[in-house]
Amino acid sequence: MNFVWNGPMIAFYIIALGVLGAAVLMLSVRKVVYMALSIGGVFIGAAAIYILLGAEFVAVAQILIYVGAITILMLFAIMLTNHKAEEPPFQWTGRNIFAAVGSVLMAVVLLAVIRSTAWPVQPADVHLNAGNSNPVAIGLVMFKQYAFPFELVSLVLIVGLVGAVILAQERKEDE
Amino acid sequence: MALNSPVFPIPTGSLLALGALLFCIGLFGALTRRNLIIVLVSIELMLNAANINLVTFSRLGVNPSLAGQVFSLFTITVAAAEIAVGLALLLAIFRLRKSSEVHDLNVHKW
Amino acid sequence: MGLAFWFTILPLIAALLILVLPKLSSGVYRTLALAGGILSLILVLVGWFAFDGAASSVQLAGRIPWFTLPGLWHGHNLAVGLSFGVDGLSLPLATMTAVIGVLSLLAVPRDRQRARENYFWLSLALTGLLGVFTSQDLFTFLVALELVLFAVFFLVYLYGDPGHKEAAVKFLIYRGFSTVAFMVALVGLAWAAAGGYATASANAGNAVFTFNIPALTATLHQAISQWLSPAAASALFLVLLLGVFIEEAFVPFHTWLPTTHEHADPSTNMLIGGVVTKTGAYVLLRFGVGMLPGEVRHWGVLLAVFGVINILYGAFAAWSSKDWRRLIAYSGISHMGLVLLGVAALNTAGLQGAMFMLISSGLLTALLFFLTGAMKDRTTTLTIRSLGGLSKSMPVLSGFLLVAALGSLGLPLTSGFISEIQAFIGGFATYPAISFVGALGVVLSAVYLLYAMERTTFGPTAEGFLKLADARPFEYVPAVVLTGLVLLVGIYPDVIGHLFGLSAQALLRIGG
Amino acid sequence: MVEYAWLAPLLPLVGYVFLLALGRRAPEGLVAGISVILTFLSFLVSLAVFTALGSHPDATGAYTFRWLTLGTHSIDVGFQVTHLNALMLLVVSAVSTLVFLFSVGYMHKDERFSVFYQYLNLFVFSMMALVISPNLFQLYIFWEMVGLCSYLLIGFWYFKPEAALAAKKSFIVTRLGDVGLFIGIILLFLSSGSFDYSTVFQAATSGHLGLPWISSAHLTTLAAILVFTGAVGKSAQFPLHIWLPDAMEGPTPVSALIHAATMVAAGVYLVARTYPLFEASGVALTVVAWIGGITALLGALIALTQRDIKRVIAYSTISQLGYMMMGLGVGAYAYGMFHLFTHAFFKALLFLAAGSVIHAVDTQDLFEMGGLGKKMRITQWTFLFGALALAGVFPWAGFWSKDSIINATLQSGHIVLFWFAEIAAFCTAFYIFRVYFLTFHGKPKDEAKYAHAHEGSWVMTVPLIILAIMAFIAGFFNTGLNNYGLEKYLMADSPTGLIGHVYPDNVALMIASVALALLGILVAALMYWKPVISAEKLAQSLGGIYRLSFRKFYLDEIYYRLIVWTGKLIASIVDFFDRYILDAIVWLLGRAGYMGGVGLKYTQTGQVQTYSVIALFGLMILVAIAMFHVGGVF
Repeated sequence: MNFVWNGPMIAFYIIALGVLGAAVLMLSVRKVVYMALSIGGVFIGAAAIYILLGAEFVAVAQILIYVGAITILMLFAIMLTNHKAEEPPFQWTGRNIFAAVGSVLMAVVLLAVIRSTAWPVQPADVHLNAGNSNPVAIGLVMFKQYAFPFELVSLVLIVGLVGAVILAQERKEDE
Repeated sequence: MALNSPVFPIPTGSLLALGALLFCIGLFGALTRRNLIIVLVSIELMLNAANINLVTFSRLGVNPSLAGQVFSLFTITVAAAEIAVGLALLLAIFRLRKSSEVHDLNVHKW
Repeated sequence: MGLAFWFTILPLIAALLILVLPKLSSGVYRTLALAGGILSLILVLVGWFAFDGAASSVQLAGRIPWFTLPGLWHGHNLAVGLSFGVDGLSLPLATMTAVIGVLSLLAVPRDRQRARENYFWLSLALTGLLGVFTSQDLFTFLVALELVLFAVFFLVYLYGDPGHKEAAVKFLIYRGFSTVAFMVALVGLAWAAAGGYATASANAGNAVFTFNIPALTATLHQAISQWLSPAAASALFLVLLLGVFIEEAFVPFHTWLPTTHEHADPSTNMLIGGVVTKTGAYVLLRFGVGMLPGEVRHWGVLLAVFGVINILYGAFAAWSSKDWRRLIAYSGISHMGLVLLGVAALNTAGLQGAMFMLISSGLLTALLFFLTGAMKDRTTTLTIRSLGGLSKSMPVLSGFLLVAALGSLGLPLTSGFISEIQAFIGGFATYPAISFVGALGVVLSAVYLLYAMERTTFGPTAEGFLKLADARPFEYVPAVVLTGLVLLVGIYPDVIGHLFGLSAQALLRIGG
Repeated sequence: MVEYAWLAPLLPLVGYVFLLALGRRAPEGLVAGISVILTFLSFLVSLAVFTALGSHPDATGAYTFRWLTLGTHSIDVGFQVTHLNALMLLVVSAVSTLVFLFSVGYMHKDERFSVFYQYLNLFVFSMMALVISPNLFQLYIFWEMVGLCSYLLIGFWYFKPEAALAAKKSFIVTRLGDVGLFIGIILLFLSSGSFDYSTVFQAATSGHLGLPWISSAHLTTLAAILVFTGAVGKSAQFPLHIWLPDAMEGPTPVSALIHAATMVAAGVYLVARTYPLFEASGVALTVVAWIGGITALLGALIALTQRDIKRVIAYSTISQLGYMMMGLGVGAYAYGMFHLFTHAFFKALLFLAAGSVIHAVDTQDLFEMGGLGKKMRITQWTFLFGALALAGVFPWAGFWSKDSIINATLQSGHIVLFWFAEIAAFCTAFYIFRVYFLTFHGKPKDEAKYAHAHEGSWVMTVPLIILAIMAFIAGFFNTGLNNYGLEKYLMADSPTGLIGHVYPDNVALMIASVALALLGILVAALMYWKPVISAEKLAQSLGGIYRLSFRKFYLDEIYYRLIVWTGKLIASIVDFFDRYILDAIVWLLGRAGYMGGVGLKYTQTGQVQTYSVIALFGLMILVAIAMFHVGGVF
């Protein structure tokens, strides 16, 4: 495989390194709050990758929902629970060893499979959006082809919302 | 590679490898961290990894189409719902047990 | 839609009605269950007139398609249906089932706790049992078998004397194994008929994968002569036999039967002793003799020896039983040994005797359980040692008990004798020496039954038993009906004999 | 008339059904009236059949219809009247009628009076149906039915534990023999293809009884001995005689009818009915003769010392049945049946007379009676007639028939059996007169019982008188006076006009026999009437021999140890095996499953992450398998 060092390529590697770095950081810091913050980096990096891949709408949605909502939500949850909580130092217990071995094995297998597969090559100018801008194209697909799943997902959201409210509700002792 | 049609600059394999590594980091986190919030966060990491794959194949798959992107949007939505319910559960559990450690959630022990 | 379909399905409809109806008084459920059972019985009796007694084919058949599994064997689809029908072997057995089913519904006490479940499970068991005897489709057959298993499990689990829950679990586990064995063997047979175990050189091209029992029987005989390897046939037969042994409570897989009988409710016992313990022998006749006659012949000595072991073991164990219900259970095991001997003989007399024995043992066991149940209501115990002199306070029940005991020990003019002599005629024709030993069972049955009678109805009456009431009017119904049938079969055996004769010959002719 | 012979058994059956319908509380008069009248009608039918048949060697076909199809064979039921059957019909119906009449008085005020007559009617039906069976199958059916009636009637007083035990014992012991009969008729059916007498006999005599595993000659012997086993059980022959004395627990009329005159004679009838089979196998006939001879002697020896009046007569019955068997066994077919005929009357008489005594004094112990002759004149005289007939004193019935048998035994060359018979004859005379003297003569031993003793009403005395007359004249039916009519009548069943052998009268032997009988009576008189010889001293001086007789040769005890005890032992072993080995294995299997579950329980830590790690490794293993299966990844 011959690597062509062009702009998107360089950008991709930088972003990828950033994403992986943030992920590793998340697992290596001990204060819960920092972890929540570092995951924000991962989300943003992922959004950048989406932009590189021409999925602008997904990238924006990623930033809005993950970075804007979920990360903040987590911070709130941390505040509401034990905001001084610290992850105890990592110990090489049996389970953790197996978890590590398993994860590494998984990574090795996945990478090996990825490496050994001949991936299709696509030209640079594939017109996914059929002439429209990306959000419009997605909107058209979403409301025509995927109207029913879209409605179902909205149902899931409603149920999730109601469920979350009920679960988080303060209960009286005798109930 | 024919020069008259320039190929997409980022190789598929690299994108998938990023997803795979991210997934494995998330997996490791979900399996080893003791704080429930971090476990949830790790799961989000894994979902993100999956999303990267979806979007990659939407652009670089055998038949490029918007389906991958739409699907990743769905995933994001479901992930949002999931994190909402998960955190609500976390609150409820914390209130009950005064702890947000996975280790203490062992009511299903024999 | 054929009669057989309807009389099989009617109790199920009653059961479903009981299930979905709102909470009502137990009388309603009783009426519903009885209505289902009696309607079914009436249809069975109508079936006797609609049945052409001169033909040995499946009649009154009804089938509704259920589902189709596509392309299971060389592009052939496997069509599965709810398919019911009767032949000369099924019709008397179905009749007996319907009769005993209705009577055991009648025998449920009116003041039963959780009456709804009782009637529901009983009706379900009845449908299952009728289904076992009338199924013309392997799938339906296995479903019916499972239905029986679970319905009876719940009947034993919910009602009975202390210890009934453990007994129910034992029942479930044992019979569960037998059901699995049947499933393996029967699906294996269907597979074999389709050429599943074809040897390389043989031509199984025109074989079809079917679950239809008559079609399967016909194909299997072709298969055995042409492309089924003997080792595979033997293996299938042995698995089937294992299932039969467990299902039929043959020694040494019998211990579930006495335990279950000892703890279950009388109405449940009537059904178990009367019908549930006859399904295994039916499988042996229908699938063993019907589909693999060569294997029955090949393993005949084994079957005959086990038959005699059962006869003697059952008799000796009954002799040392301290409880009437255990005694009846072992006497049933002894009877079933005779069935095994008759089947092993593989001639008309033997098979006919085995079929008669199924009916006879069913009726007599049900009668015995009904009567001992009625006695237990009054005396609160069935320990043989603590009874005595019951003739004084309840002459009618004692009289019926005596008839039942005498029938059970094979007194002529009862159904027991006609079954016994035919099975022995068959046995002596093929295995004289083994049968000679088995004939000892004739004496032993007299020993243990008369011993129990002597201790129960004869002798001085204990103080507490003097004031007990005799049979109540509604108790006459089961007693009279069952005794009447026992005597009917004993006095005029050709009433079922010509059907059994044709079936036996049909089985043998196919067996060649 | 012969084609209406089915009426004879049908009438008692009608009586049975009628009484059953009337219920348990029907009035005594009605019950007894119906029963006696129907039985008497049955007797008239039998008499008509008997005379209509004449002594022609034909007109004895079977009337049958198909009962059950068995493959290519069919089992028929129906009836067949041969000369032998006709004679049996006559005996059964005559004795039944008299016993029915007698029972009206004997069972008076019993709370189950109606039930008693139900059972009796059922018995008479079964017995007659047995007698006129056209084949072995129907014979076996009614063979068991009479056994059932015997069981029911012995246990009639069910509240007495002895009666319950005796009923059970009688059924089981006879069933032991019945199994032999059962197997025998099955073998005959299998080898000849039919249950019909004629088919079987034809196959047996022509040597065509064939089964793959046995030759025709051996099969004939085997089947004949098996059939004879049934007869041994039913006719209380050694070694299965032990049930009959115990059967005396039943009401005395039952003893008279079933356990003296009719049912126990069924065994003799069976041997006679299947005589061609026995003749075809010489061995079987010898076995019959020896068993009969041994039984005759054994019964007589035991009867010498018994204290219970009914038991003495019961052993006497065993002994007399032994004579009949011996007669058949030595080839004297006609004499055996002749003795059956006479014995039915005088033994029924003895039992009924004994019943009359028991009814009067309410005890069965001989040594509590005495002097009853003064109060019960009719009973005394009729008993004396019966005793004389039994002892074989000229010209009472027993003399003619017993002497014919003894004569045949001697003439056919069975010297040992002859001496058995003679010794038994002497004992017979002694023991029956011992009973006679102890009961009717001497001083009353129990004043209270003596005081309320009285003669029964006419229903009891009339049967006694009729039977006494028969006990006197029955013997003349087969003497030179009527040209040996009975003999010729019976022989008419055979186309050759001869079954077995007949022998000319032997006057010297007759005189010797009568002398022997008179000697026995004399000894009895010297011991119990005019006590010249002390019975106690004699008993003491005989010591062991006396005890042996008194304790019935310890046969009951031996059987108990040998058979019952072994059976119970096996039963307990089976029970133990069932509970503590088979069920224990099952229990262990269950336990193993349970313990496995308990062990695996501890893997359930409640830690989701642990589960996930395990799941991950499971996934990795699957992936590994898949990768190695597909290959090409690394």
